[in-house]
Amino acid sequence: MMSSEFFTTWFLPGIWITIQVTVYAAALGAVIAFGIGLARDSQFWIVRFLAGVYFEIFRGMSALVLMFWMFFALPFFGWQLVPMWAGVSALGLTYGAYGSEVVRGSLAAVSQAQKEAGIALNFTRWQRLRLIEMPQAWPEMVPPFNNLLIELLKGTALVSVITVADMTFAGNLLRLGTNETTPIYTLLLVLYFVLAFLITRGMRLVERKAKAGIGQQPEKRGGITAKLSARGETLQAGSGSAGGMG
Amino acid sequence: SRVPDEGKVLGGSLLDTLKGQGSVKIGIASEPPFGYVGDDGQATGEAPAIAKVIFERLGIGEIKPVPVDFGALIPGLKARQFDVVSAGMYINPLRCEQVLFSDPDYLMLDAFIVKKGNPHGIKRYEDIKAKGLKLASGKAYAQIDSAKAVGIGNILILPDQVAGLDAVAQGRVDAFAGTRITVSDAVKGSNRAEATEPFQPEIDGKPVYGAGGFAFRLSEQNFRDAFNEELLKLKENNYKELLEIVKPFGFGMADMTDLTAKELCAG
Amino acid sequence: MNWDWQVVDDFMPRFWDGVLVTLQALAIGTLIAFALGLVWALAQRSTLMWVRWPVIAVTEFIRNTPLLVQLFFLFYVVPNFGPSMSPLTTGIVGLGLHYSTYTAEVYRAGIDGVPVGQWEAATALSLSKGRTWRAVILPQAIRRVVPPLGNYVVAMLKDSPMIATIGALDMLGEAQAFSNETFTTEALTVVGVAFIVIAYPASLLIRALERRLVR
Amino acid sequence: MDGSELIRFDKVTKRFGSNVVLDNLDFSVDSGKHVTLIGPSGSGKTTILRLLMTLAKPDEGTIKVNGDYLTHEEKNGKLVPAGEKHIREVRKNIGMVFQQFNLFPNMKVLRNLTEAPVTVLGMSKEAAEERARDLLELVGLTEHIDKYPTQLSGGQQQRVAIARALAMRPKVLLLDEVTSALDPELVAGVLDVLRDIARTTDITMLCVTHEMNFARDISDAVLMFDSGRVLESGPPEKIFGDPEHERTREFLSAVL
Amino acid sequence: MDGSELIRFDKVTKRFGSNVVLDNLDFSVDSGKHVTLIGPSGSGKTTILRLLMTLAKPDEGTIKVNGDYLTHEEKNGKLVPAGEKHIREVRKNIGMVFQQFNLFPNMKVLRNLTEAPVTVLGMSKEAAEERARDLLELVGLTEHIDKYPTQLSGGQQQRVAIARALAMRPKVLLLDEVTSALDPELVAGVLDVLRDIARTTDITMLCVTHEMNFARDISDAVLMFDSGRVLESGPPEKIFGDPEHERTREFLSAVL
Ligand SMILES: Nc1ncnc2c1ncn2[C@@H]1O[C@H](COP(=O)(O)OP(=O)(O)OP(=O)(O)O)[C@@H](O)[C@H]1O
Ligand SMILES: Nc1ncnc2c1ncn2[C@@H]1O[C@H](COP(=O)(O)OP(=O)(O)OP(=O)(O)O)[C@@H](O)[C@H]1O
Ligand SMILES: [Mg+2]
Ligand SMILES: [Mg+2]
Repeated sequence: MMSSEFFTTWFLPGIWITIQVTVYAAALGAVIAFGIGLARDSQFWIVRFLAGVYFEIFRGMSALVLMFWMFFALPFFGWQLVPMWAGVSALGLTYGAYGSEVVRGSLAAVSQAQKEAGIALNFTRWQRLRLIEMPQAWPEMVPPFNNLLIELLKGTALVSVITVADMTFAGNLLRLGTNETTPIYTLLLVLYFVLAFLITRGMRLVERKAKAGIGQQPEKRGGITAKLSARGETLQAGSGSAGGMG
Repeated sequence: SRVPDEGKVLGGSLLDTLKGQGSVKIGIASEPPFGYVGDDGQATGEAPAIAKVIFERLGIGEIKPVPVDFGALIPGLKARQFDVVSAGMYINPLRCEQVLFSDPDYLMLDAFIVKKGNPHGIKRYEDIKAKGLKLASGKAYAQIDSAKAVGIGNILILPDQVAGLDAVAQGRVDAFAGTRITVSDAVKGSNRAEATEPFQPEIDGKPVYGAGGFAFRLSEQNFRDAFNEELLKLKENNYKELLEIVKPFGFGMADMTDLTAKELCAG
Repeated sequence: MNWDWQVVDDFMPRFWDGVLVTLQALAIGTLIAFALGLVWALAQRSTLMWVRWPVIAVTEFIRNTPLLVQLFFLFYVVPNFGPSMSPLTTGIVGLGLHYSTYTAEVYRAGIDGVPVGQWEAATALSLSKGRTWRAVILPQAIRRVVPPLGNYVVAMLKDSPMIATIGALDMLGEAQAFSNETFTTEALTVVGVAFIVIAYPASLLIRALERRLVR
Repeated sequence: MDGSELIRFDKVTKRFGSNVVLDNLDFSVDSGKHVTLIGPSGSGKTTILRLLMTLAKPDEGTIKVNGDYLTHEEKNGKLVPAGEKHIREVRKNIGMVFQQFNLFPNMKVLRNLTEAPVTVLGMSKEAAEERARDLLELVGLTEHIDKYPTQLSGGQQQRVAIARALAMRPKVLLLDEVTSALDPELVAGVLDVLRDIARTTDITMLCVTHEMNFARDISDAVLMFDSGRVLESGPPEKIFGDPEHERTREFLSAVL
Repeated sequence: MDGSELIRFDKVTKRFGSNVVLDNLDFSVDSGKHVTLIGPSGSGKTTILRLLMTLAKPDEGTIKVNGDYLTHEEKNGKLVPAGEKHIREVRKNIGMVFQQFNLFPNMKVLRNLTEAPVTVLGMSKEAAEERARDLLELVGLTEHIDKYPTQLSGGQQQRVAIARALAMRPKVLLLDEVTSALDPELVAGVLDVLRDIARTTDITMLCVTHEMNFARDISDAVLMFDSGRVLESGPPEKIFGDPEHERTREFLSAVL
């Protein structure tokens, strides 16, 4: 369906770009998720307010529109982003907003009693967060983060629209060069599915470790579908606000 | 990062920079035969072929293609994602405000992709208007303006010529407008669609020339002039060298022109 | 940078065209997603293995692959062996199909949330299968599914610009075409703001709905 | 009608995994009788009712209701597992009231009572509503006819559930600890209704309860269960007054 | 050290909404004493401990611990609400053991005991671990040092929680019904540990408990609460043997 030259010059690097965009955007998203997630419960109202505004704006924003805007409109404001970074930023900013809801929700779910036990031992706010609340909230965050990560992986296909040569972009190039569409798009879909599968398996390991870290056994879930599905809380972290990602 | 400054040397020093690094990034739009990525994964097409020869002569050995959407060519150029647009982009006054054009390396007529046998007898934009047919064209194609000028509203904008071919073959639209060669290339091997005779579009009685060239940033006048000089040499001896380069892509004597960017930019 | 209101003014007629397409895609896409999702959810509970497994596999696959590529697939590949649809129709079908796999999960959770005692009571009254579903289970499941379904409508709104890539000119498509023709960017900014302006009240609405239903 | 055998368990065994819950159980209930099942927790009382209601299937043995096999059909003289249609036919003879009421929360009280008669028995809507009104009067809830279940107290809900089961005119009414989810002060009202029904109708009742006084009041026979077997059975005076087995004595002294 | 006033409540009022839980309460505890708070449910015992632990703030009045105001600071001769820093300084004197243990499930037993001494008191890790080992020996759990809390029984968890509070070397130990979440057979072990501590250390203990025998054993004084006031107080022999108030008598006869 494609020549080996095409495969090595465009398609293989495309897979690599997709992975890179996923990783970078996930890293940015994670930083934002924790930053904004914590800020939304800050003791200072102004911090809470600004974090809330960030959350509402980026949650309401279409990642594709944001990407376009960063790519085409931002330069006119005097800033220029390399396409890949425009894509990474747009994805990171958006999914970071969803992630902040996960962080906030999981932290809020840590029992009040644990927080009080921390006060009784005279920990500072920050120490309580670092030593008690975060380690206990973390295992709760992993499954919704997995869902977000898969949504993010799917979102990376959008960068092809702003000319980042990811695997979807390579697929389009091949279509235009050869008008041979069926095999390439089928392959693309399968590849994304495989990547999603790998992410889910990876996150299961993370979850198992996280649970072991607080002395819990992870519950067993069987079947390939259970491992892959965006099931359960999802999205719907915080009654589904993060669920409304897509 | 900040948008780079518009060059410190009057008329730009990009050529020297590129010579120094020995490579140039060219923006292409995945539109056969002007510029596209072939099955072998290499950039090819009329414009990249010309670029290869000219840049070689300017002392730049390597060409790095950057394929983007047609609509992203000018923004991409301005944003320095590549150094020159090498996509056979039509030279028109509106675009001349945004970029510097080389002199055109071809002059091309428009044509349509229509259903096999051209059941509606479409020859020009006016026929489509008169018969109330449905027209499609490509995103950011210059053909859209010509079509609008004769009063065709509601043009279906498709991502590219391949989508156009499908749209016509599947009866979504009656015709897809593009350049003569885009059109004839797209229908190659199709048994459901064919290309119409090329024609010269007009707006208000004045011919609209579909002449395409290379585009440079407004600040890079020196680079453009050097390029023009080499292009002119290719056109010597009745376009001998130029013809040789572009023939494999379906271009012929009829597509050669002596018009200049200056004339085309004037409108 | 220089902001030109004149450009915004020029863009407005096309903006409204785009809004119309966006809303159209959203409305019909939602209908498809809601209806098809229910079909998936019911099929996933089928006692017949050869119904259940293929449906689970297909929905998992669709949910875990990008909508964008699915749109390309529907637009460029499907016509080779199946129906060929206009860009807008393709976009609507793509959106609806993709989101139906999410709504299927929502329905599934909603149905699982109906206490098992309700099934048993229906059996004890000899209600038929169909009647049990229609009169007992689904009416109760619906309360639980409305808020998450609403969230997915907002999510779908945010994904709707993708249909521009196959030539259905929604808000973003119009803005992009306009920007390409005029070499301006105001239109993109307008559309960006429009999304927030539409999505924020929508999510407020859903949160209010959620509070009312989940009491 | 009285006197004929309405329910017969024939060598019924039921297991959950390796846990044998009913062990080769035989017993029968005659038409029109009120039978109470007592016994320690986990002895299999609920399981018997669930088998009768076809909410669970026996692993071995057969159950007959009103002369018909419940989960089996006779075809060409052979017993084969019954089809859905046959089961629904036999099941029409049986009504059940659950510990947790299980009213349909999406229907008002009236429709809870009319839904099944109309769609299952094919009664006309008017006839069904007339009967519903009668039954609501019987359970003393006429004024709540237009409310949703959640607007009623637990005791009221349970009375509606009893009326709902009766609306299907079953031959047998199964009652599984119908008062144990209720606050103490609501128990009496429900038991009164059941006493009324036991007295005024000829419906056969199979009752699991921990309310021994109630059991003594209404029962024609009491069956004492232990570990999935009938330990002993007899009229209430006998079982409560002078039980044969030490185990029964123990159990009764613990619950009375 | 004994004898000086370590805790003083001065006209402390605490309300939740319109519910006045502590009403203008005055009382003090001397250093080294073991004081038990008793009283009916809802009388405000837990609230007192929570106020001392700064988990809640008084609406009126002041609390002094070891001579310092707990939630207030003196600035230019005026009492102003205290900053976080001041509160943490005074709070160092106080340790608390909760009814629900509240061990940190993400840390093993050893780290539950060393984390606060190291990060809050700035102890070296070695010193903290050494002390942790001593304390685990005191509560008889040396062999469980490397387990997660979820791997321990409730009684073991509570003993770890006591050790954890002691690891901070507080002057006062607050104990809120530390045995009431435990299965009966685990209670004795925990009480034994507390008796040991009361006997062998000079730590001040403020204890809410329903274990009257334990209270009688270890208390220097017993405070009987009712409706947010101290009804009476005195040595255990007095309160348990010959209470002044009818209310106390009633309460004791109900719980003993
Ligand atoms: N669905 C099931 N899966 C596995 N075991 C079950 C199931 N249902 C019942 N059991 C087991 O069957 C045994 C009998 O249960 P059953 O509910 O019939 O007892 P019971 O006599 O009604 O007790 P109780 O008085 O507590 O209601 C119990 O040991 C129970 O654990
Ligand atoms: N966070 C709170 N919000 C509202 N009311 C509260 C709160 N905490 C305690 N109360 C009320 O304060 C009163 C005293 O509660 P407290 O827990 O101090 O009683 P107690 O003496 O410890 O009772 P018990 O023996 O039941 O533990 C009660 O009426 C309780 O309802
Ligand atoms: Mg039972
Ligand atoms: Mg208390």
